[in-house]
Amino acid sequence: MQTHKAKRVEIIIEAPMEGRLTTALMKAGVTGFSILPVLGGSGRAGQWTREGQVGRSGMMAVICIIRPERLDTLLDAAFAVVERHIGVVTITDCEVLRAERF
Amino acid sequence: MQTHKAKRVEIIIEAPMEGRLTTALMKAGVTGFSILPVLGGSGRAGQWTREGQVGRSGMMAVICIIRPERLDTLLDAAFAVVERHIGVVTITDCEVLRAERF
Amino acid sequence: MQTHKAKRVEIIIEAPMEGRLTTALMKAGVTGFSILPVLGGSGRAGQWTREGQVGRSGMMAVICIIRPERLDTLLDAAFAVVERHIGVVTITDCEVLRAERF
Amino acid sequence: MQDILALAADNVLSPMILCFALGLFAALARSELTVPEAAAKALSIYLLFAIGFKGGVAVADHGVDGTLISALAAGVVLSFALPFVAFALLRVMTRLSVTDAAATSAHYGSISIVTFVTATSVLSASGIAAEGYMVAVAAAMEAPAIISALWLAARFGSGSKVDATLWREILLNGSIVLLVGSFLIGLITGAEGMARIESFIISPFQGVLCLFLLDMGLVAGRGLRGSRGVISLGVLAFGLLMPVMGAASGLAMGLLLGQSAGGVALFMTLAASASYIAVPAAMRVAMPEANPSVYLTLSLGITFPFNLIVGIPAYVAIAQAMTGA
Amino acid sequence: MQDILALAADNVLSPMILCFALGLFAALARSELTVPEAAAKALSIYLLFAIGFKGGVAVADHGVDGTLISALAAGVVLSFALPFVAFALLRVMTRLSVTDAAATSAHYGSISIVTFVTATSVLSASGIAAEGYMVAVAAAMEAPAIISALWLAARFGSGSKVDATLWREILLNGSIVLLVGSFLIGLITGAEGMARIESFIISPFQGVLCLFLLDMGLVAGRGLRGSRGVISLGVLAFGLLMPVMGAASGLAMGLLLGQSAGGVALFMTLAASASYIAVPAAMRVAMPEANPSVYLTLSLGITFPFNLIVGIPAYVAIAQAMTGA
Amino acid sequence: MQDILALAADNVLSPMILCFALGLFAALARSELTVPEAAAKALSIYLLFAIGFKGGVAVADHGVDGTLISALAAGVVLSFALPFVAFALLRVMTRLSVTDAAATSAHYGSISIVTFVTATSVLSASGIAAEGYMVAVAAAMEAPAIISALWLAARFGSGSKVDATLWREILLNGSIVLLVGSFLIGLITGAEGMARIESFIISPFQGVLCLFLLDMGLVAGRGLRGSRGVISLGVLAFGLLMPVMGAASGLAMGLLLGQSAGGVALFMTLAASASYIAVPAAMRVAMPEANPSVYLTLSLGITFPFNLIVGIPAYVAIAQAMTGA
Ligand SMILES: Nc1ncnc2c1ncn2[C@@H]1O[C@H](COP(=O)(O)O)[C@@H](O)[C@H]1O
Ligand SMILES: Nc1ncnc2c1ncn2[C@@H]1O[C@H](COP(=O)(O)O)[C@@H](O)[C@H]1O
Ligand SMILES: Nc1ncnc2c1ncn2[C@@H]1O[C@H](COP(=O)(O)O)[C@@H](O)[C@H]1O
Ligand code: NA
Ligand code: NA
Ligand code: NA
Repeated sequence: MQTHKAKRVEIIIEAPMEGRLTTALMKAGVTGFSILPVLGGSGRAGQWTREGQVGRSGMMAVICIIRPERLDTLLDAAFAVVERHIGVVTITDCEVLRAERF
Repeated sequence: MQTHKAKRVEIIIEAPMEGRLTTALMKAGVTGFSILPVLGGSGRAGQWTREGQVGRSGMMAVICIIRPERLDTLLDAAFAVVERHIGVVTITDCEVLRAERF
Repeated sequence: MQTHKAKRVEIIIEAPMEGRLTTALMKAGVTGFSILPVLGGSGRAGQWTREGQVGRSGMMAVICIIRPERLDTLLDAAFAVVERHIGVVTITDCEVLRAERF
Repeated sequence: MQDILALAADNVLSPMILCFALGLFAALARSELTVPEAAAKALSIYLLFAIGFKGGVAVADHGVDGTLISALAAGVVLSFALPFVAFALLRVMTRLSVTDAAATSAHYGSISIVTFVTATSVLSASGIAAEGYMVAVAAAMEAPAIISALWLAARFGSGSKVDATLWREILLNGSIVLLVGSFLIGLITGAEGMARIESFIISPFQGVLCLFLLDMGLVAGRGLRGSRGVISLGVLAFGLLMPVMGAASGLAMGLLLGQSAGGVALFMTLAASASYIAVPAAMRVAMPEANPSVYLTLSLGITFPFNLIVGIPAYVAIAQAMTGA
Repeated sequence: MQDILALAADNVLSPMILCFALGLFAALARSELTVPEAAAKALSIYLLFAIGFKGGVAVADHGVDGTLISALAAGVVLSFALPFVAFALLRVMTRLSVTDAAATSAHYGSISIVTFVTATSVLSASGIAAEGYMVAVAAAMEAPAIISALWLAARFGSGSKVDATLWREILLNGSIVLLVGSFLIGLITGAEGMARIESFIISPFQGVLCLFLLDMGLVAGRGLRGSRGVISLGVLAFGLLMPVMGAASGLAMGLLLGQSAGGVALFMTLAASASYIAVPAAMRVAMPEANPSVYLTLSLGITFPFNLIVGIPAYVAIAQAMTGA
Repeated sequence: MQDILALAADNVLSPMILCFALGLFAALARSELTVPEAAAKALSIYLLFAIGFKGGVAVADHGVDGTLISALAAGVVLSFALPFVAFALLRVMTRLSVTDAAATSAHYGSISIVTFVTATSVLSASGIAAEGYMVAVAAAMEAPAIISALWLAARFGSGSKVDATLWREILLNGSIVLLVGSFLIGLITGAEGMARIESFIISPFQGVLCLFLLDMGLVAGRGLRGSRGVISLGVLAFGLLMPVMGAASGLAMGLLLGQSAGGVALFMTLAASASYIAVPAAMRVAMPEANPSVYLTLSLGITFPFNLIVGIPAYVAIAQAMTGA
């Protein structure tokens, strides 16, 4: 089946920053993403679980599939938001079906 | 540690189609997959969150780890289901432990 | 934007084993990971959904982004835990922003 | 007329409607107030179970009178027929595509169980009795409209595939099974069963409905915010006219069947209301090309609030006037 | 005998059991009706808290009579002993492997708190009092069976590793902590505490139990659908015979302790019931090679419905007959 | 003094506080007992709705007396002022950075609605009336403290960015909207509205509060376990001293306003309590460099239990003594 090269960007970010991140992405013209819940984790700031969170804020994972040539726009937009905040940004090479959608 | 080449296929699809997709996968002999919840997202049809959904249907992410040689079977089966529907299909190269399980 | 090579390890494991896995990871010095919920899936032991689970235990996905040179330590620690248990371990090449965090 | 206005005013100032308004306001003001998905679903399970059970107990108490079967039949006929009315209106009043119009018409033939629940609560607050079997009629009206809509879509152009799985999903959807199941449980256990769980399903009912309508307001408001541009003036007008047409057909049916004032009001409410759970899910599978924003905004953002605030009190007053109660 | 049948018929036609049946039906008919995970867990927290608290208040009211300690001891002994019975029966009646048989036996030595809760609700509906401390006995019976099962597995071949973490998880599992904790809170705050939260934990109790059993029916039904092929005739027979054996041992214990009719019935219920929450989780960790379909289908798909529908009314009637109440 | 101790003892042995203690114990003992996130949020929606509605109905009943506006103003002033006290104390008593001290001070100027709810439940259990509008004061006190903290942070060094979005998030945060909204609904529907949903919002209230405090205990305990090393002796002392300072200011304000014993007690409670929902979320956005462990452990792990167990009964007794009630 015909596939096309793309990038998969996964941004793990604090829940209170999610709206700001997606707004920044939309402003940068990145209109395709999906948001997955994160139940817990560990990082330099220690271990946490959603159950042990006040207000159960926690973190979210935002996944964007994007054409390779648009990656830098996306990373710039994302970086401006996460810069001062905790969070992880990873980029993976991938293939997609139906490239016209991206 | 000994690892083996495999493909990671991630299919983001509307919740009402999930059962049809997994049935199609099983019929095509793809018996290994995991389903993750998606809380919200954005695409050509605009932005959505599960909280703003009636019946809270939303979308799901189906992840299949599969041997490279079985990829096409999987994609054909998946494509037949998602064809007329919204959704995203991505394929990533990966390595797995315990290849005998796939 | 400046990125750095890393590995993305995804471990899908039974919920009752989650605490043991993360403890083992921490002991092996892997202090960065995120845990995502899994709603259902299928494998050699058949199909399941969280809704049809007693006690709704189900499975979890643990995601670790790690420097390539630390991968083997991680896999050894993870393997010791999942060895006798069901579960899937996949490794993907990726790039990260802010490498000093890993 | 004055009575209708008084009742309407009374209804609008009830805690339920104000909770709905609060939810609408919060969503439109972009407050992050949310009712968790699981909690909203739990509330709806409670409401469906309570309303079904009460209906069953009422039928067990008063016996099944002759109108039960004919009411069920009447409900099915209405559900089949209303999509044709809706489709015709949509094609005339709006520029929606055949697919969008057909998908929307299915929603208006089917029913909104929350609108129904709110109507029963308004009736019981006013001390007006209604036939207990109306919950069975509600269940019977959920699905037939879908068949009409699929036929319309096929007839006027756009394809659609409906497999056996979809039929099972529609006919055994959660709310039908729960409504009919709890109705039967109420019918079987009768007054004795009621005595055991009365303090669970009667006393807190209206309070639970308040919180549920708060959530409905939030969802409807978020939907409206996301749908700017989708709703033209014609579409808006349809969303207000169609429930009136539905209510009129319901009124005719209820009077024809010789129902009580409460029964007639509920028939009007069912016919006037539009589905926003079962039918949208079915449409996503059967007619994926139809735009969900259109039919969701119409049924949930326009017709649902209209029925809640203006419709129900009017239907109750009209039903009372027409049955001479 | 006639009394037993009458009571059984009464029980089967209670809203609780019919709700369970509705859930079973919906799951077997593949309806998508579901109770959200969080809601089901919230319901179970409510039930555990209410039952524990009530037990504590009852003990505070009536004072602790001499049988409390001996009842706890008796429960622990039963929980240790029953896995040996279960293991022997399984090896004789079925072709299950040693591991599967050992894992299953742990479930039958342990208890199902929902079965216990349903029995208390049947008792209170029949106006039969029971010793309040039986909730403490229930908590005490959760864990010992696991030790027996691990010993059986080790003795007859299959290895298994149990670390300190697992012991903490078992002994401090959510339901034990909540049950014992709320029992103590009831004991400390007594009638005064009860007065403050009575309308929360007494009146809605049976209604909440209905919705919870609806969910149990759904889960049990989905489990049964997924387990075709796992359950042979021998396994099925074990699932029906074992609760009878358990109930008999419970009866003996209860009579030996000189308990009231209600207490004896609850002892029978505990011994007859099989765990499906705490023990399965422990087995996934300690004996991962054992097949969960086997023990879950048995305890939840066969023994749980058996106890609910046939068992409990029989145990109550037998306990009444044997204590001369 | 003796009265205070007696009341305190009574309060400590109430089911609510014991539930909190049970949660704390379970978390510290690393039991896996958890209340699902959705259930906890649903409980908090219930509590906020009930308390707001009751307040509104009380104001509708008794009329708005002159103190309403002045009480709101007093609350806003307190919320603005207390962060300065807190910041000064923190800089003197601890080695926290400017950023951490400023972020923490915002929490202490703001309020904890659960502490407030618990205080109202203690008052109503003791039959002490309070001004219904205090829920509006509670809502008004949530946000101003954030402004003071941001000013402090900017003034003493660490930058922070606050955009319009953040202000909207703070002012329209879920609990403010729900509290004010349900207050208004109670005000509008009055006694009639109360009659319709009384059995939902009055009778089960204390029981729901029990389960909610159980969860608060679990969350506070898990937070404490994860914060070893963060809390120095100075920080701990601050967490106990600051609520006393807050309560003293609240006392002064309440007396100045000429409020009833209940109103004064609630003013003390509000001023003594520290936010752990709205303010932390705002701080993560505005001052991401501040360490959340510090302010969460302080407000939730130290000050919240202190207020619950020691504070509230003392505030009630002092308010009674000082108002001569
Ligand atoms: N290496 C990693 N892999 C996956 N997730 C991570 C990693 N590091 C941090 N995280 C996630 O990001 C959160 C904050 O990380 P940190 O800023 O390092 O405290 C953690 O709690 C995890 O959920
Ligand atoms: N580029 C993308 N990356 C990640 N998720 C996407 C992307 N595009 C679409 N999605 C997801 O698929 C849903 C439907 O997309 P669409 O069909 O484009 O409206 C969106 O709401 C997202 O959840
Ligand atoms: N190939 C696969 N791809 C993704 N997830 C899998 C795969 N195989 C197994 N899983 C997940 O792991 C669980 C246990 O697998 P198994 O041990 O094969 O029964 C399944 O229920 C799935 O959730
Ligand atoms: Na209709
Ligand atoms: Na047992
Ligand atoms: Na304060």
